[in-house]
Amino acid sequence: MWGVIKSVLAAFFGVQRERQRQEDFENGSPVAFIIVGVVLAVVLVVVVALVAVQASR
Amino acid sequence: MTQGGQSQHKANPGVRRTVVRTVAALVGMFAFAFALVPLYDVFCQVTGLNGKVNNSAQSIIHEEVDESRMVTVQFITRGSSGLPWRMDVETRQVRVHPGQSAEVNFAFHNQSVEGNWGRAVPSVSPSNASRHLRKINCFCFDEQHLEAGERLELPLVFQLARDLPDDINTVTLVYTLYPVTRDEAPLQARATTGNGEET
Amino acid sequence: MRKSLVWMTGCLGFALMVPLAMANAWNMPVGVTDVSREIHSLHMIIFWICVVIGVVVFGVMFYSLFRFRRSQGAKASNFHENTTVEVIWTAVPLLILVGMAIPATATLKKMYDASDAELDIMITGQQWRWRYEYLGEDVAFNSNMSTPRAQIQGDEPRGEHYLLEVDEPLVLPVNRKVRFLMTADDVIHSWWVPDLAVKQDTIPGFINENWVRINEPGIYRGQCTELCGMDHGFMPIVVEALEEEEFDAWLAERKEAAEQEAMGVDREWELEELMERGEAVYGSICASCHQAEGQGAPPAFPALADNQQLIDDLDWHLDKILNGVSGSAMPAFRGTLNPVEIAAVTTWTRNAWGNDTGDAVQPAEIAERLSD
Amino acid sequence: MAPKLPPHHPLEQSTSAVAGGQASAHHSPPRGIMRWLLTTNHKEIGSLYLIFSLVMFFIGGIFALVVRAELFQPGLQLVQPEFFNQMTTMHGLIMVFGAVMPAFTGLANWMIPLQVGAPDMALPRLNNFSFWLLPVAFALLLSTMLMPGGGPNFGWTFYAPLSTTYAPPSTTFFILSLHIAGISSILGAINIVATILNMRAPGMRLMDMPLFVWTWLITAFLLIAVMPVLAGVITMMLMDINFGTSFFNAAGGGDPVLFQHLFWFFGHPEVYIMILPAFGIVSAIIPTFARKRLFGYASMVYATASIAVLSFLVWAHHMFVVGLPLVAELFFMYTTMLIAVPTGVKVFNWITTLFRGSITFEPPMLFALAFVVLFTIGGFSGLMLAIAPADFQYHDTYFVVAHFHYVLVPGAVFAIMAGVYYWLPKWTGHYPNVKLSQWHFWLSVIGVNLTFFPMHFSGLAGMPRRIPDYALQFADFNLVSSLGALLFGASQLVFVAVVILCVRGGEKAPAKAWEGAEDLEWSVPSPAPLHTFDTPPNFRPHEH
Repeated sequence: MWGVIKSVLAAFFGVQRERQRQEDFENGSPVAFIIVGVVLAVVLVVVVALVAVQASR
Repeated sequence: MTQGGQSQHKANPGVRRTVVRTVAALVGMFAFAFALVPLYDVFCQVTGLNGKVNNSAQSIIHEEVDESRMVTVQFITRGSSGLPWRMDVETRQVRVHPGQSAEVNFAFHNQSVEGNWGRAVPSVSPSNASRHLRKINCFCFDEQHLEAGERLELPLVFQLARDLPDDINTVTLVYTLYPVTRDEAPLQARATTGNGEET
Repeated sequence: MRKSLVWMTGCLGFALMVPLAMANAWNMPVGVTDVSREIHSLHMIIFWICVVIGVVVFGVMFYSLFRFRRSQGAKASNFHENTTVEVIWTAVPLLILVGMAIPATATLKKMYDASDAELDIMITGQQWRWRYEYLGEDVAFNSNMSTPRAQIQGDEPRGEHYLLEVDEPLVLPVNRKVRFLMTADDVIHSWWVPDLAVKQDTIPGFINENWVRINEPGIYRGQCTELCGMDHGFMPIVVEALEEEEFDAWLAERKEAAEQEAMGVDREWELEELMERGEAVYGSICASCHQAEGQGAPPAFPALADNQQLIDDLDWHLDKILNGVSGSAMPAFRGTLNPVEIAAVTTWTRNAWGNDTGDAVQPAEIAERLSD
Repeated sequence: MAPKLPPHHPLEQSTSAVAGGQASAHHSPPRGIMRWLLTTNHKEIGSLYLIFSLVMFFIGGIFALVVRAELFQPGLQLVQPEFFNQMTTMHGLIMVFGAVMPAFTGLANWMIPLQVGAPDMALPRLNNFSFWLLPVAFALLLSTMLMPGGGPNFGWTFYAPLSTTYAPPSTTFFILSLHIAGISSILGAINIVATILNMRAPGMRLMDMPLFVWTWLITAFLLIAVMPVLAGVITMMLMDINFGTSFFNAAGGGDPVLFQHLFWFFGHPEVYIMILPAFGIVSAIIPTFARKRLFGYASMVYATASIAVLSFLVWAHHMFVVGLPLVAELFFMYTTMLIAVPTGVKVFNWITTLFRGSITFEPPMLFALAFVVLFTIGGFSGLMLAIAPADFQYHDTYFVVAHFHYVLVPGAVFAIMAGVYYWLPKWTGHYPNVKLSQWHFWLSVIGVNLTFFPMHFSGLAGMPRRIPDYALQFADFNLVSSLGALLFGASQLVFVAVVILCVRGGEKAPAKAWEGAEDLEWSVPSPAPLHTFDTPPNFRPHEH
């Protein structure tokens, strides 16, 4: 699970190692990646929104 | 050969599954586009985006009046094309404390020789004040009908919430009168002068 | 191939040199408000950041293109991954952007603080003019482009402020915080004066807010920046910033003039008088759609000349002028022209271009219709 | 068994003549026009898409030249404002929906089956249908200009209420044509997804796919996600115009700004739909001519996915001046700045691929290199536009016009041309004429920069978009832009000449037409026979 999260985080940055992505595409099911991706996207939205709310004060 | 190839792909259950899923996603997204309309309204009301005002009556909330602050509430009335009404407000602005409720009267006058339907559409500036403005009684909730030459005076009862952000010291409430096309009367010739003078 | 490279380098050099040679007329104006200065400096910071990144990135690129040509015997190496490098070139831009976001946020907060204004002005966009109302001062007027059509068509030499001149500029005081309330009657317009760094959409049915505090007296010009139909390119904005005392004097004068005009309502006007005034009103308000000769541009803009309904039915005619036509470019003029202007322009359209009705519509008659 | 399809009327008579030369070894009976109407072959449909988009590119280009000619000098000389607005609108609509998107779909049709080792697209008949919807849609769209009141004149973004309450009567037909074009791209996207996910050669995993296939897979998902939203928006417009609803009409309690939110919720991912496949093409060409593996293949895939996700979170940066609350402005400013990071990663990867390669400058490489440089310039101005306070000065000026034309013309269009030069040997069996290609390249590069670079300055100096006439201080910039546009437009005739000559003859190309090219398409003969990979190829997952 942690590996999936790390990979998706890496995707957000756009940096990934060859070895790691080999593993990603051999082990994890795509569903896990999609779910984690959506969740992390939501987390990103919330984080940015909180920063924006904080900054606008 | 083409046929052979085709039926071969058709038989591929994976293709069928992919197509079913993508079509489901499509239908979902199409519905989502329409769902965005009410979602946007909710979002606007929650965040005060765009100065959209809650169009239903709220109840007054009894909270302690903040005597230390004075906020100016301005009223502006505007007409629009197609509605021969005049809308006036009894006072251009009032000064209230947050938490205090106030009442302001608006006068409507149909200056034509026929009855029409109209609606006053409200907008608030600054937009983030809109969710701190509670309207307890407002003509803007309904469409109004005025007979030819009819006058009508309607109150707006409102309250500014105590949690109105500190940097807001002026709130502007603009009403734009729009015609409501219900049973459209045919355009007819009218008597020449003094139409609006039947009071 | 060597030639290609020289060419490519030349082009890149050109692309980089041009911004360096930027003169004032080529760049964003610094403007005359604190906010406009801040925006200008943000613009210059982000511009130089881009230039620096560009020089580095393109530098490496063109070095590679030059150095590793096969024609010069370059042999390809085989590396294709380096996580450290990749993390660095992800993190560094991220940090630069965070660094950029901080001042941008500060400026944006300033731009959004319209509180404690000393003067409120309502700006209304209308196809294709601006209307300014000094709230609480009983001063309001329309502002139309004053560049003659003959200049646009090329029949006359073009003036210095071609397309950027109006009949009545928005007059503002310096050193006072002025709040703008902005809306529109028909479609979305956008009010922009670069020197004031104010650009705000005006949206029918909704109001927007913006504000300005001008530091230097002067004349500042801008244009509508949201496509709003046929004459979108012809609704300029002119702001005249006056010293405070001059502004107060101007405002008092305008109030008095408005009163004078209101008194004119009560007297009987001659046909010629109405026609003269009406022609001027028509030229500034109506001619952009209904055309100088009243021929209109059907189907969007009906003809007025030889319009039988108009000729036969004064009441219908007045209804259209006073109340407009919902969902078309014809606005309601009941609130934006005064009774004298309405009477005059009605008289003009009923007697010009062969519409010889002989009607002289009196201002008093209009005032009576509009009285509460 | 001939596929049963409703008879369509061919709209481009000339098109079949151009492409008719290739792939003559077809053995099924229909000949002439019927053959092209009924074809289910991915290569033929790919050619149809490409020819269609080339025709649209010229029609849209002529509209652009009308605009540039009117703006050549101050004053109104050639057209009236009303017609000018129709020209800008039609130029935008045709270039976006008629030229760039179909061109990418055409390349996808041709190359994706070849690159994944599939015999055809997964749904060949659907493929035929989705192509033939396009000529119908655009014939309808163009015909609106002949209707009373003229065609669409409200900009390609068709903001309400200018496009609803105040629109010309033909708007209903405009909506219909956009619906048809939208259905066409949706069907195309479904087909591509189905092909990529199900028809790869045995042994080819997702992470073994060429980047063009990857970027198209992600693009197709974007299309499936946002085209229905566009369909929803225009359906709401249709209802506002014809059935008295008030989605976007303030008078009835609606909100014009809602239109912009919905439009850009579609519109921003749409921008990426038009650029992601370009990334894929460039990522194929640069390694080929640098004779070196693409640097950071995995990062490229991840960055593409990242851009696709972020593209849904930035839409309101097109709306910084509509009066969004401060928090919304900040949110969208931050997300927009974030999206610059994965985009930057891609540029860095391409450049590192070049580093210590063994570089040659064939025509596809020239276009790909110009893409990297000029797209990056477009990216820089995009970064500037992301700064919300500064955007108050940039918004809706020629600075924005310069920005998105840098991204779309030397961006998307150059990538398409690079792709065409790259794959022409595979399609026709001949190399394109090098001298003519170089002429085309240099004239295009000079033309593009002459046209769009001065627009940065006219925008900063204060010239708004979409105006038919301008103040005198903008005259010099506009003069240069107009001359550049003429040069760019004319130089595309050279492109047509190159393509026609290449179809007819030229230096013979072997199966592996470019020395450094590695992907599966180079394992079939040049020209590619009508039917390829009827038996799946032996795919050896070469180390990416």
